Amino acid sequence: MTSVWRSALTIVVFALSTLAACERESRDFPRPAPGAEVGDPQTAAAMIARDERNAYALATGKKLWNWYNCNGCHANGGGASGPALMDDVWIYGGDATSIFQTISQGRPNGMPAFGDRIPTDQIWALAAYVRSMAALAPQDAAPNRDDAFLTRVPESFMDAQKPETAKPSSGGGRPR
Amino acid sequence: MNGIHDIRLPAGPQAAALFDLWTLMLITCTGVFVAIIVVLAVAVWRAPRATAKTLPDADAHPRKETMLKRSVGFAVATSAVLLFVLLFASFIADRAIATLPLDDAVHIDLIGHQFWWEARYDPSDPARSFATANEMHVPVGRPVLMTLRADDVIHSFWVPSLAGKKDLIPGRTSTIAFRADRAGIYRGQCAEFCGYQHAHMALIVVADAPADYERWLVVQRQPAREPSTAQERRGRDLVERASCAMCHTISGTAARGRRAPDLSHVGSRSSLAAGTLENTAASRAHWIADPQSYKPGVDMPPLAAAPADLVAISAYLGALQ
Amino acid sequence: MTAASGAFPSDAGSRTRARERSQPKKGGRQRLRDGAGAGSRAAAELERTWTDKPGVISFLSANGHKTIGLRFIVTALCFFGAAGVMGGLMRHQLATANSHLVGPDFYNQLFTMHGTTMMFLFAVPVMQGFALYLVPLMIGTRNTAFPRMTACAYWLYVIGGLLLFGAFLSNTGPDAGWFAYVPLAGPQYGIGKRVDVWNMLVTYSEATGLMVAVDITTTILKLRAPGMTLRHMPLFLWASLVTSVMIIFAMPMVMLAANLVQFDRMLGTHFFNPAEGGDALLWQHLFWFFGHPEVYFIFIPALGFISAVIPTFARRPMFGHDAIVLSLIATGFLSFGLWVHHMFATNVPELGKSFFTAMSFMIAIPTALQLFCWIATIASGRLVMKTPLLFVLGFFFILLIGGLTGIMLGSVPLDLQVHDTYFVVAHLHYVLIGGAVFPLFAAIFYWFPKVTGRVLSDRLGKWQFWLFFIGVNLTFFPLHILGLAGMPRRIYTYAPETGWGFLSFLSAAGQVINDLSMLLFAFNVARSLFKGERAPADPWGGGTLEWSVSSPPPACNFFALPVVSSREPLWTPPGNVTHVSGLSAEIREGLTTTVIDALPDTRYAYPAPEIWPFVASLAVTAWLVWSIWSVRGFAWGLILPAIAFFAWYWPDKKESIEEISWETEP
Amino acid sequence: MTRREFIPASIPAVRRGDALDVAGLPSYGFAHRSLMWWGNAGMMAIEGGAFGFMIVIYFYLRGISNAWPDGGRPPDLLFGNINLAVILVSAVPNLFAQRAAADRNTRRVRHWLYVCAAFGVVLCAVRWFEFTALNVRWDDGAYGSTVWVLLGLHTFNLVTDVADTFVLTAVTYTSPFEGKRFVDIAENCGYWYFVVLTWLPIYAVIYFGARL
Repeated sequence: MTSVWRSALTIVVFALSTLAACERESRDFPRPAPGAEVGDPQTAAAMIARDERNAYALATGKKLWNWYNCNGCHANGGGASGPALMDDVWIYGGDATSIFQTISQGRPNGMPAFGDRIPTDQIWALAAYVRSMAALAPQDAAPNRDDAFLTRVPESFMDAQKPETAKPSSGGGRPR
Repeated sequence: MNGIHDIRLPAGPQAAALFDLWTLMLITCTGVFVAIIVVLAVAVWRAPRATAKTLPDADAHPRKETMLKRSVGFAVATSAVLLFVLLFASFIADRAIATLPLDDAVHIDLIGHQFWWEARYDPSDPARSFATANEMHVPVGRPVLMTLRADDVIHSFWVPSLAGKKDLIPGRTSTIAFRADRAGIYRGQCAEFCGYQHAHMALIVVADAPADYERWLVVQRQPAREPSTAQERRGRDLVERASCAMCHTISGTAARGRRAPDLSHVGSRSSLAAGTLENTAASRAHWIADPQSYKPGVDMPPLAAAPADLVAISAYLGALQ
Repeated sequence: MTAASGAFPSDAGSRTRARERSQPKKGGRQRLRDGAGAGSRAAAELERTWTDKPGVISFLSANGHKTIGLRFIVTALCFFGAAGVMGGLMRHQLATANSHLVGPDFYNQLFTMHGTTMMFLFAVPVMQGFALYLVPLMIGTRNTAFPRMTACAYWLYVIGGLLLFGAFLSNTGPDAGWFAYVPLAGPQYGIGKRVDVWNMLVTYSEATGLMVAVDITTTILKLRAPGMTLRHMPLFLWASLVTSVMIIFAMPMVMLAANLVQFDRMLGTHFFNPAEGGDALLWQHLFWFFGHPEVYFIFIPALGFISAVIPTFARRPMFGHDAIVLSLIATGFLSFGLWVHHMFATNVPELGKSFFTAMSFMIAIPTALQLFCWIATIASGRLVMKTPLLFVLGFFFILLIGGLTGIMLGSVPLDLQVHDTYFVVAHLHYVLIGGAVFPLFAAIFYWFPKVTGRVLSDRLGKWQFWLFFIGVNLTFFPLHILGLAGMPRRIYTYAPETGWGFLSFLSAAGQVINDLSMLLFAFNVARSLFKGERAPADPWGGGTLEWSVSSPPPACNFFALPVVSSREPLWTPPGNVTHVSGLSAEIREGLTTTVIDALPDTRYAYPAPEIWPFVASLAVTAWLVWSIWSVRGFAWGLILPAIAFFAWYWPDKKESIEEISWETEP
Repeated sequence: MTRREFIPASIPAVRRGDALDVAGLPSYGFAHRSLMWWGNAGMMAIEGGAFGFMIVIYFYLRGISNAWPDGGRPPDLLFGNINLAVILVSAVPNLFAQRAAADRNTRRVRHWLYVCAAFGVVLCAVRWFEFTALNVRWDDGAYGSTVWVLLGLHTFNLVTDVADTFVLTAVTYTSPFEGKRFVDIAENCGYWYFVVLTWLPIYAVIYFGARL
């Protein structure tokens, strides 16, 4: 009968997770709002809560990542002229607020400031997606592979990165 | 944004052939339907009534049975013949559609996006090639040969008054040819479910007299018109600086995004957002300020800008004839 | 007629042989065997043997075909109600232009859930439920061949349905359409877990369908009463048989296909990814190769209902019985050659398209043949104008319209215009409501007395019929015209300039009338269950075996298995052998017969009720749910079902001892 | 298949007045006389259907792609051939096990089931190496996905039948042992033929579909 208890448990877990799913599955389409105070901790917390656990926001972030040609420098997070983002090394911090600031205000040695070019909502989505590239966002919300030539391990089954652990990882799959 | 959009109002040879086929089918099928229902009604009306207690006649009257056999056989034979006739008619219509003469056809690449149409004219010749969105002009009397591709998911090209459907499938290229024989505005709409805004993905096809068409071509091939007033100039600067330029192209300006409709001549179009809004100064401003309230799920983000700026942008875009 | 008497020699030799064989092996006590009619001691013992004990565990363990069949029917009708509510919501969203009742996100979930529920959770299960309930009664046996597997199938079906609705209520309802076209349902555009839930539901409901299909096929082929040769099989059984065999050949396809999509989403495979050598069109081929026969899984059993109701209410055997059997089989075959007519707008080769046009026209002929045979039967019969017959007449009217528009859709060029417009919506609702729901109500009114022992009110039934008939036509006929006016399917709103408002509003009004008639039906059922008039064994004067037992039937169905010598055993004088004797009354025993001419072959000990089918369904659930959330779960989760199924198979000592004492070696 | 299973259904049922006494009928029968055989046949139809569809998919994708296998090398033949040889030989002990079951000889049944189980274990091990010798990952492209799923489907059948064999072997040690369990054993052997036969086309497709 062990299997009974295990299955019952799994069903309960599923029930709970589907309730949690409300925030993973919700599609909140951005409406006009006063631009978020960058770095303001409340905003950061709110945005992370909204985007990192939200599949639609992460997918949007991934789409924008391609549209705005982040690959140009950060080739699929693998790194080229810009640093790699799939590994666990974060020069300017791997938390959402730091990433937000990196994108909006730019960083020395090449990272341009996109603050007045990209709306705040989209920057938060991008930040959330960048975190999901390193499996710092919840896996069940992270995007699956693209309908394109597969160039990297899908975010949804990347091995989780521990920002503190120092050794760079291949990302759990074969880099192409 | 309003155009003829009806299978029963054909404006081209193919739509006409299809409408004839439809009429034939309708008449035949109605006839069959009426005949069968009448027979059934008479049968029910003439048959004697009984109750559950009535003894069933286990083996019915032999003469009656042979009569029934004959009539059923006759009915089946008749329906088989009718089906064959319809099948034949269907094949004829098929040929009529397939054999559209294609000499000096207008070549257009149509690319389906979530949730808008991108049309590239003269794709083979970069010098004369240009792009427009959600509104195509075609010359009356000349065949149009369209190459269909999809950028993201499956869409379907369908202008009922001109021709049947053709799907735009990612990874595949298909073609469809049609001809408009009467000048007019024909509305089409995406016919394959493609996501949140499948409902707001209209395509306006304007059939011009050849002369008007040529005039339109000339205008479209030119780069975007320079702003004339101060307000328009302000609008252009805003467009170039703000997020618009990340996705939209306005030829001859710093806006070179490739992900959204080409706005070089947006002022000349009758509608915004794939037939969602009429193209007026006010609706442009509203759309830019809050697109998600008109098309929830569209990729266009709201532009956080002061009303005056919105008006300026709207004025500039309106001037892009 | 004399097939029975001819088949069973009565020579002394075999009698003595039989007697010494029938001696019990262990402990000399004389065994209690059936054969004596109702009221005897054996009959009482049989009832005891076949009645399930009270209590939760035995509720979860029940495997009697009447229990499971009824559970299937009731559950499916509940899903029917839920899906109907969703349909109503959609019609009211579309009743006015630019309506804001629901947004696009929720609307997409709505129509996906409506289609998925109607096809996977209502139509097929309800038909299989009727088959499970009726087949053993019609072939004269006491249970289906694999009752535990069927019980397991039921639990899978319920759990799958509940998971789907749980997901829907927590905003994880699938939103890519019941056809789940890739790439919209693929890994990139099918965002979140919504499509995963859909894939899981498909796996569930197809597994259910397949298990039940295997059960019904075996039951019909091997458990028919002695003398019920293939020629003596009632049409309903033929319909069930054809459907089950079709299911066995079509459903593996969609199960496989849904899993391939799941692999694409979960493991990063590339079946449908053009950039890596896959193909988006492949999915459409796979889905419609199943999806078109699916319509016939729903339609053919309904034809079975019609062919069961008409003879009873026309007081004569069905005219052209053999022709109908042949056309059922022909329909079954042809339905596998139609799938591309759902894909005419894609760029599949033109020649192929014409072939599929021809096939689509051809399948109309067997259906027409049946139609004419039914009309002939009615014309040459004496009619009992009760509600079931009324629903059958409504079926003729509505299905005919659906069938004729179907012919239009089968033609490539015309389909290019009306494909994916509301014309198709109208067509498919005329076919499925006319072809399945009207016969379903005919069947419910016809067999309700047999199942519950009470007759549904005929007056309320006629009211319900007329409301439903008017409502359906008012709801769905305008959609034809909307399609011609260019209204595409699956749009959540439209602009007033399109001029689609008025007809959409009519349609919404018709929907309200449908709701009324459904409420009336619910009231009728509730009322009749308590104060409906008591039903005798054969309230309609039907001719098939299920009417030979009391209403509701005893737990063992037949105190003595019948021996039949004709197609309507209750309408023809019995042969010189009327029933079977010598089966155990102490364990659940039945009789297997030969496939073609139904000669007695072996005695067969039905499995006793067990909790394991239920446990196994839980284990499978654990596996599938786990596999949605992690790749590892997909591999390791398999251990749970394995454990459950082996525990299920492991012999139970007490049961074995009992059965061995009844054993006779071949 | 044994002679015994082909004995036509003799009818020891006799008339007693208007009743048909079936008390003398056997309580189980082999081959198509047993319901288990029909259920098994149904399952084989379902799985055979799935295999067939998968092979169709393989050639459909092969037909539309311009490189097959795309980029990589075709799978190495060694383990595939070993598997083919072993699985064909395994049909022999399987046949004896089935005979023994039909003769209801528990000792011989056990003995041959052990041999079958051994073969099964060997085959599973070889199958593991086959996956490593495919020279492609399931997410390398449509080709990789197809061969992995094709091989995976057959592996699923292989593993389940081997597991069944173990369980049945264990069941032969339980007592009392009903005669109908012999039918289950015979049917399990029948299913093994299905595993063997389906391997032939799948082997051909996986190993030579990428070479032709």
